[in-house]
Amino acid sequence: MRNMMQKSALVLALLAVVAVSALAAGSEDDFKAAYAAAEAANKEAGKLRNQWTTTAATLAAAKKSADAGEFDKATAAAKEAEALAKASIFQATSEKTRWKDLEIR
Amino acid sequence: MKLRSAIYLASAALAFAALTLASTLPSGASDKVDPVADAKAFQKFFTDKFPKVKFEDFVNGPYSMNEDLYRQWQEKEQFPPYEFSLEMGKEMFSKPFKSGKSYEDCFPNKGIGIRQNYPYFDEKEGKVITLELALNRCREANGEPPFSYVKDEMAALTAYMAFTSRGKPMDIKIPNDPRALAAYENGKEYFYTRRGQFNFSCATCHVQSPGERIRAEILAPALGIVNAMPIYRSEWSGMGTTSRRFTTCNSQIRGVPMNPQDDEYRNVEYYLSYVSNGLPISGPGARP
Amino acid sequence: MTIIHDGFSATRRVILKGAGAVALVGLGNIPFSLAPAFAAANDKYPEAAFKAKSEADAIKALYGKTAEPSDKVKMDAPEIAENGAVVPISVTTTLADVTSNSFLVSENPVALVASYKIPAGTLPNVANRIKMARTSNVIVVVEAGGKLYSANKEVKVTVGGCGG
Amino acid sequence: MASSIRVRATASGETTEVQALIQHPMDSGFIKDAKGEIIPAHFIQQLTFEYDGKNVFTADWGGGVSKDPYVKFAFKGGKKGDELKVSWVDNKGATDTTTAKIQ
Repeated sequence: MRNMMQKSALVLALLAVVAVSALAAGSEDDFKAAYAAAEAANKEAGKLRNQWTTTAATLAAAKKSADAGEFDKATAAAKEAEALAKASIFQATSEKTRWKDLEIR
Repeated sequence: MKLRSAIYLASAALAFAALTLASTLPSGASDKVDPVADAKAFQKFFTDKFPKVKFEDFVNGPYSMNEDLYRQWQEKEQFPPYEFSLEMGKEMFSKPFKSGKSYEDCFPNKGIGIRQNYPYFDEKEGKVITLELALNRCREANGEPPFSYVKDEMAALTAYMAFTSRGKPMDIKIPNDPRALAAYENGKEYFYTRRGQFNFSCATCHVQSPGERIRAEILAPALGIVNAMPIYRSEWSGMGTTSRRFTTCNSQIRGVPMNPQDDEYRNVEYYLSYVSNGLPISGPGARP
Repeated sequence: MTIIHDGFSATRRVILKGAGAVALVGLGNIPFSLAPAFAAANDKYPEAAFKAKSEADAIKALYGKTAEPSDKVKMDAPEIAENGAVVPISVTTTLADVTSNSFLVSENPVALVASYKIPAGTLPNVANRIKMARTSNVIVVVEAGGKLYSANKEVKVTVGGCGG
Repeated sequence: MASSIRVRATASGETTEVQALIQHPMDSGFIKDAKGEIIPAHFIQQLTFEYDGKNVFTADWGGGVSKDPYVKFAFKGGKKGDELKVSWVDNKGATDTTTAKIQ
């Protein structure tokens, strides 16, 4: 498939982003910022009626790590949750027109 | 945790990539809403895809798709597991509320043999009214607290009402009201819209892959799927309503479900029921 | 005597069965009219058999002997169970003088699922619905004329339903 | 309260076919609930069918029988209108009995 390269490139790029952010030294402030951003994105997904259960689960995991004082882990999870929420927003937005391609007619 | 995150992320990224690429495809959609043509095309799609399945058999879900399953189902139907729920519904239905009235007073023909007309579009309210919603409204109008939409009493009541309509063809009408057409179209959109982290729409499973296995389950065709509601699912070890089916489908694809009887669910039930017009009511049903 | 598991009832049962076997040898055939009395003496719930983990132990606890495969025992079971929580299984047999039928699932935490006592005048065919934890051999044992006959079949379970 | 036992007994020719469905959780004692706690064993141990004062069938059950258990058998004899008595007892000592007319 011609889009194979493009697809895997995207996966790699996204994974790299997370790897880098996970390496960065985490503080409580970093976590709070990342968590707030993730929550905001998830809220937006909610407005579009398209939240993912995994976003909520990852947010909960982030909070749990933060409560245990593991801010590195918590920040990484919050960023992951934000990525998930953003993907769900993207999905909802693009499906606004794209659903028609699947329709039986 | 590390591995799990990587998997989540990879799947999110994949969904992303797939979406980005696919969204550049030309859209063949026309904008006119034509329910009559929709229903015709919808039914033709399934009868063409499964030429061996008799039209009225589509209401039997996965059992219509697989012989070994069909036999197990017939064995179960000798003394079906929904029997207790059905009896409970029958008893409840004519029992008076504190107000002195009963469910019978809330429905045309005392509620007997009318299930095939639900959901309907209420032109006064401008919204779709499902059977489950009508039942809870009946309770509230008589000073009774509403039931949970997903199982137990609600399943028992709808099981009884479906039973009294068994064999009657689904008969959903779309009045000449732009709001009714909009509700129908919105239901259709919900049905075909991919959601959840798995990036699945209702159609992904129930239009593109009925008869195939997803994990361990054999998927039911969308055609006639609502005609069998409510259902006793062995997986649930109990009864579930249309609301339960919608919400669990959504969570299975890792989407956060709406609340039962939210507009989207009412509309998708309206759409699905309309395109199943002509197929007999077979509820209550039994499912794996 | 065979290995006896915990519980007084099991001990009593095994001994009774032994007596039955002796009578069989001595008289050639148990007189018809005695059969209900024999069944009645056995109406205690076989506690120990329902605690045995393996099908072999369960059969021993229940009958005090082992079963031989027989093509006269026919089991009807699905190839793939639609759900392990509800697996319809039935047995029919052409064997004469059937006194009991038992259903066992090797991979269940407790192998013995159900045991049916068949008094004289009741047909030896039984259908029921059972739970299966996972893909497993299902064994049906038929006790006829004091001997044990069995049939088995593998039933695939994709959705486990032990207790569902 | 309605009986937990549903019976269909049909006489045809020389035999009567009996089907019974019973409302019972049949908890095996090996399953955990949503909170991860073991659901204690709770299942019917013995189910008996009596016709004309005589036992015609006894089921000894463990926790491996499906929820809302079902059984089918047939016995020789039995006439339309005659009664069949069905009783069960579970591992907690609960019981139920019903009488069904042969159809």
